[in-house]
Amino acid sequence: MSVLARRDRALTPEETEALLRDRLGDGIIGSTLAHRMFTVHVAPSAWVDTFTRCRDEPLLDFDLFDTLHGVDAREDGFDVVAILYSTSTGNRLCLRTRCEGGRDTPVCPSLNDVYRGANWMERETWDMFGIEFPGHPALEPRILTVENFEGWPLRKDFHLASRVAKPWPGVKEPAELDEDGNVIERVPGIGDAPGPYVLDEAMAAQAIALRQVSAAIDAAAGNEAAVASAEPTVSDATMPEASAPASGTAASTDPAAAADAARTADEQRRAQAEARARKAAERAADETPEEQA
Amino acid sequence: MSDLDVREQLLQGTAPGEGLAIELVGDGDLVTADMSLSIGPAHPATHGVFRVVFEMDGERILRAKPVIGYMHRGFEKLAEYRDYRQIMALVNRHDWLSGFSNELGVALAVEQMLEMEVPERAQWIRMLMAEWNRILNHLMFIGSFALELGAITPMFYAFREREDIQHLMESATGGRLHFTYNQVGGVKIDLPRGFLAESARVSKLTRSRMPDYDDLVLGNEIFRGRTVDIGPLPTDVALSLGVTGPALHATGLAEDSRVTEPYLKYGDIDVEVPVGRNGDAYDRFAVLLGRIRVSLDIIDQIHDHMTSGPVNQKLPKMVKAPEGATYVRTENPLGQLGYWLESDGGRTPWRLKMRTPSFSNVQAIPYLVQGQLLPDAISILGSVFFVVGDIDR
Amino acid sequence: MGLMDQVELPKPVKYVFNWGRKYSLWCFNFGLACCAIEFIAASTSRHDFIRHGVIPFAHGPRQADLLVVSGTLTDKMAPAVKRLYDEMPEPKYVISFGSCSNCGGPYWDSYSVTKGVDQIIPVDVYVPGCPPRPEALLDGIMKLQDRIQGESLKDRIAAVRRDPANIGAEAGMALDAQSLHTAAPAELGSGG
Amino acid sequence: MTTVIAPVATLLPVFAPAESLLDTGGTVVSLLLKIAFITVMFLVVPLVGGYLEHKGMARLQNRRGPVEAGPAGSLQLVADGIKFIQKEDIIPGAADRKVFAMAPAIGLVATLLSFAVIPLAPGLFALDLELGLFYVLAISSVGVLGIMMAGWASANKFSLIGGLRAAAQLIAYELPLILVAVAVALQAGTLSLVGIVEAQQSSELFGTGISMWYVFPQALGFGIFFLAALAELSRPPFDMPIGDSELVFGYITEYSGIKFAMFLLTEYAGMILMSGLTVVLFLGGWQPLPGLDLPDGALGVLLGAGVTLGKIMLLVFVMIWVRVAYPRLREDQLQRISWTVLVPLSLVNLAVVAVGKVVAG
Amino acid sequence: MSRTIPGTGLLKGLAVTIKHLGQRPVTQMYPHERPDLAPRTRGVIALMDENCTVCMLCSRECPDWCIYIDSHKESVPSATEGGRSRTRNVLDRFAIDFSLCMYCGICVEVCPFDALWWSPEFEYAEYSIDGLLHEMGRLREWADTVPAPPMLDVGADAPAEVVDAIAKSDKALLAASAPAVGAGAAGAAAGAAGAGALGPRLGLGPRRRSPRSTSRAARSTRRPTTR
Repeated sequence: MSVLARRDRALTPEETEALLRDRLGDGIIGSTLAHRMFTVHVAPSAWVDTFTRCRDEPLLDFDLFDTLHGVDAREDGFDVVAILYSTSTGNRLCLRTRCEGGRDTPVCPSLNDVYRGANWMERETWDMFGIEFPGHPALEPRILTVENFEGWPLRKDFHLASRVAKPWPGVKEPAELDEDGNVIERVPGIGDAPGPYVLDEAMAAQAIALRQVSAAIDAAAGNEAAVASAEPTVSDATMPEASAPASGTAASTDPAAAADAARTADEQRRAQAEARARKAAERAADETPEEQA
Repeated sequence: MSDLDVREQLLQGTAPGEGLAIELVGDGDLVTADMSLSIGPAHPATHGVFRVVFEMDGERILRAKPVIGYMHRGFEKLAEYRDYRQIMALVNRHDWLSGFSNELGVALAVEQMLEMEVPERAQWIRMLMAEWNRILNHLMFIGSFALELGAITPMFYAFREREDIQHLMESATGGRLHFTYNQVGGVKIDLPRGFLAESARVSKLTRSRMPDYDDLVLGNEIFRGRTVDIGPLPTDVALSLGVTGPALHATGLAEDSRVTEPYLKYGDIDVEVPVGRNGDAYDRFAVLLGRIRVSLDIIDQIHDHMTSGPVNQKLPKMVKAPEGATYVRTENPLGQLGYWLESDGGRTPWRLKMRTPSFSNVQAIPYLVQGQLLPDAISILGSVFFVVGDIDR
Repeated sequence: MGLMDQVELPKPVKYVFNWGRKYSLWCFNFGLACCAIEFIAASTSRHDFIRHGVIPFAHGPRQADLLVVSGTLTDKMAPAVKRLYDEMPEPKYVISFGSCSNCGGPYWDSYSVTKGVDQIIPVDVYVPGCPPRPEALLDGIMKLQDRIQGESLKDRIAAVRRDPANIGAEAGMALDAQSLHTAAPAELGSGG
Repeated sequence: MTTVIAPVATLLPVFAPAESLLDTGGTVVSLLLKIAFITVMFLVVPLVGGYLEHKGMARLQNRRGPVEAGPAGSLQLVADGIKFIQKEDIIPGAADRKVFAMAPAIGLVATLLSFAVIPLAPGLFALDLELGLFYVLAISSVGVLGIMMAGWASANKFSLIGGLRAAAQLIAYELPLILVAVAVALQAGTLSLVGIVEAQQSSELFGTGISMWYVFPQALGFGIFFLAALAELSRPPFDMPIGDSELVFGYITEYSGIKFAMFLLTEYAGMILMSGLTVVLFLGGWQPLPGLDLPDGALGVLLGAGVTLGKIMLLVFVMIWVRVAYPRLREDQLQRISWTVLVPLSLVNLAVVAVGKVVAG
Repeated sequence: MSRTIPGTGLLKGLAVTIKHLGQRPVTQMYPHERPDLAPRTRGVIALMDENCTVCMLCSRECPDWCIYIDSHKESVPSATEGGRSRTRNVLDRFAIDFSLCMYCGICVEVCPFDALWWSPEFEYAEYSIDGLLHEMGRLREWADTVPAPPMLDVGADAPAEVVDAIAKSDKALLAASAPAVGAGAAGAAAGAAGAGALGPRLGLGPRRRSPRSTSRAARSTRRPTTR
């Protein structure tokens, strides 16, 4: 079969949606055509036979299975997006469905026996989002992350530990000099929220959770005073090395150095986390463009 | 043969270089022993950290189970913490043999969402750099596929060509492997003086050295013996797996998004797609060599079409993609690279999915390796061109 | 190997032994990511680090004494690196090639990347760059060769016996002091 | 019964071993001289061969090869040797200790002993055995044992496969090697290597007075012998046992330090041995050119040695050239070439030589 | 097995390799022969600390968070007496952690005062990782090795400053040469015409570039200021 053989008889997006709607009835919820991409929203119940229909209909003939991936849809759970392409008609169709089971047990039927390519894609979506695919032969073991990795990385409530542990170098405001020229030690103020990006309250929650961990380490490691210099200068170069291990990853730094780093990073973390939450709210309020000299 | 799932747990526990995991099976009179051999994760045959566990009967392979994820760096999560300029710097590190083409995809996706019109000269420069990048990628795979089969020299000749091209691209972009030369509105800075003349010279030099590879590798009887009819891939299986690029062209289907969905200025020049017959290792290699010649022809056409004018669009202080989602597909050297970008209007993307060609191409390996001999399996592994960073992202 | 770490070799013998180790670095290319391409470029015709005695044919860790870690080290790959490092016979050296293996580089905040290979194995020379040029690797190798020339095998192996984890750092301190004042005598007819 | 044999015995010329220069002086002195000769042939010449391999492969690949170690990189292999002495000697836990330790020695000793009969110049050889050729082929086939022992003892899957492959390959290529050697012995009429070289010198080409090297009448035999020699040494394109891209390093995967150096030395010395054998059997040994004879006396011996070593280095270069240019043959192709191509061809070659011998005799 | 005579493929392979025996090796003898590096090569980042006004943009934009800047405020007495004294940021510490840096060039690009430059130097491998944290002094040393940026390609667009400077000078020229003509409208028309007339010579379309945005190309043609 040569490429684009039936380009002239390719269906327009409206015709495709009409064809699918009459084949699947209420399985098709709706469709959007934006940014040169035609998306059809499918009910999870009709997910599998939509794909069988797309593959087998002579008019549609979507034979190339492009991709399948998950998207975090904030409170109402997760979406699964798949993209098909037809080598004969040159059409591309994006199918999107909302997984049942909300945020804690998202479930989406598996396409493994419709397209061979879906096998690994679904394993990766499970590895990244924790979306179950009943009917998939072998979701275990995790395809990309370490076998014993806890947490689903691409969920929005999974936060990157290094960004929490390391204070952001960009936050250092110029220090004032008193009259005889030595630097006034500046108490870290509200504005020291690290990161130009809006990190939400969940970040603060995770910081508090981490604090329980470091408190436990504190108790275990005896009571020498935590040398928390207000302005960590040289140490932050080595800080990333001893960054607090992300939830559960087996970054095999020796425990003593990790505990120590966790304790010295403890004060900044607590200050930053609360500051961040307030700063986020404040910034969202006035949305003034942050001008710089 | 007795049931296979008994052997399933056999495959679980094998770490590289473990002792013999022999389990006596077989119902007939001759009691045979199946051995599971783990190739990788740090094995000279695989380019980088890609592990395959073969379940073998003698030297014949019954089943293969690729184990990936050794190079998973979590790009999609990092992309959600970076603005588009910083993503441009990080995205070329995934398929490290086609750095420029990776950046190009992200730039096109954001420009498509912003409906931003890129100056014509920038489009021609982008095409020129993408084609040079394709030649760099293919030269590397000529060397490494020949190395898989035991021929050392093609790698040395291929890298001699690569050094000339890398020097050329470094004079314009500043980098040898990761160029960071793309920008949302075009390219960062214009070409240095004398670049086009140097590009023509290097193109002529590379074209004059291509016959070396035909004589040294393609025509060699031992190479033919090792690759003809090894691991044939039918077209429908390839499409269902999502295999694209040289592996798909070798099966006989000329699906190349520079031809079917021309982006940039590929519509104005003619792009020929070399095609194989039965998709075996030999055809994949022949298609690779053919694609280098096609890219050289395209580069010569670009030299004639190059126009003058600005090379980038004036950008606002902070590039923000509007609400909504888009999908852009470009023809990467290894296959078709798709970017699914969903943005919530902020400065960082809400979700950036990278549909990489190697991830789908590698899914074809268990199908191809079934029932082959071990040396053939290594030859197939070498002939399905993949980059591990592209698989694991 | 038996007596190597008890007796201090006489000066000329030590010089010849160091010279031998310096110009015969069988290199195991632990190519992980993009830096591996620059490492291969350093071993091919244009830069050809065989000129300095670094032979890239060591296919297994057993035959190698220089491990060049080039590329991103992920947590899933870390045990394999540790195992390969332990498999290498003793007078072994490690070059950390590129920002990813120095301390995580562009993936400093990733959840699956080990921040620097020196968390797992002792590193002798850090080559900066992302990816560093092949000439930077040659520069790193020459710096390593200067250190080997001025090194005492006894201290190195004794240090390994004491604490296998950080031989690089400790030996490093001991060496800088030593290699400073014993200026390396002219090599045996270098160049050619 | 014995009467039948007797006439045959009288037909054979009484074998008088040529006396070697090294036999001068008492038995102890000549013994030391012979040992020195073999040690030089076994240690120094392979190092020159190894250096030629480094530099030759480099030049063929458009690069420069070792430069820093010693003048023009000549001491590279010496540096390797010094380093291998200092390496830690690791024996894997699961390995079969004694067999693991003995394996490299067997290959080494087999090659070492074979150098006893290789003549470099008219008087310059350690021993002139009547069954020289038979002795060399018998001893060099012992090397297979060493490889199989290494493959088994390392308790590593890759080594096991490498060892099995080596066994199959070496046995398969032993046969054509021997058949072609027999054809040469047939034409020369003697099994002594010195005798073969002299036979090549004395035989002339259809009465034109130019001595006929056996490479001309037995060109087919020469080709087969060279290919079989490559396979014996597991050199590319027959290097399946050390197939590095599949089996990491084949049967040598677990070896390190001095044991690995012994395997390396065995390979280089084997290259010199097989090239030397080819030179003696086909390329007229120490004779500079087919018609030209060596001046006698000390100068002749020196020139003869130089010519033989030159021819050996030429053949080593061809081995390197083949290694650079070709990919690796697959296991079954390897076996098919030996059993279905080389063995029949060597039989044909033997028949042709036999007929030639009778016709010309 | 192939259309041609079986042996020729093997012989051609030998011919190709032996051909290279005659050619000169392409090896670059690194320690003795220095590589010829292109001016834009990203080797190391150099700092001209006179230009730095501690705007912290580079440290904020760096994706790897590897630029550490300390500074303090100083009040500067005003030049004219009686004028208001202004406070100025003085740079105390500017360190780049090259073991973390990914050499992406965002800091060099984003710096509005051209304090950061690329230098193609690459020989700074270290025995310990702390050596890779280059302080201000070390970065200042690199500044001496910064090459002049290359001339742009012929077809390239002229940098914005050059365009504005020429436009301004033409306007002044026109104003001087034809003062009698009606000031307002003509001046504007002349200015537009001037710019228009000017355009094709410089390959510049009628578009007007806002002078404030110093495009990357312009800045790269300005050599680093005082040594």
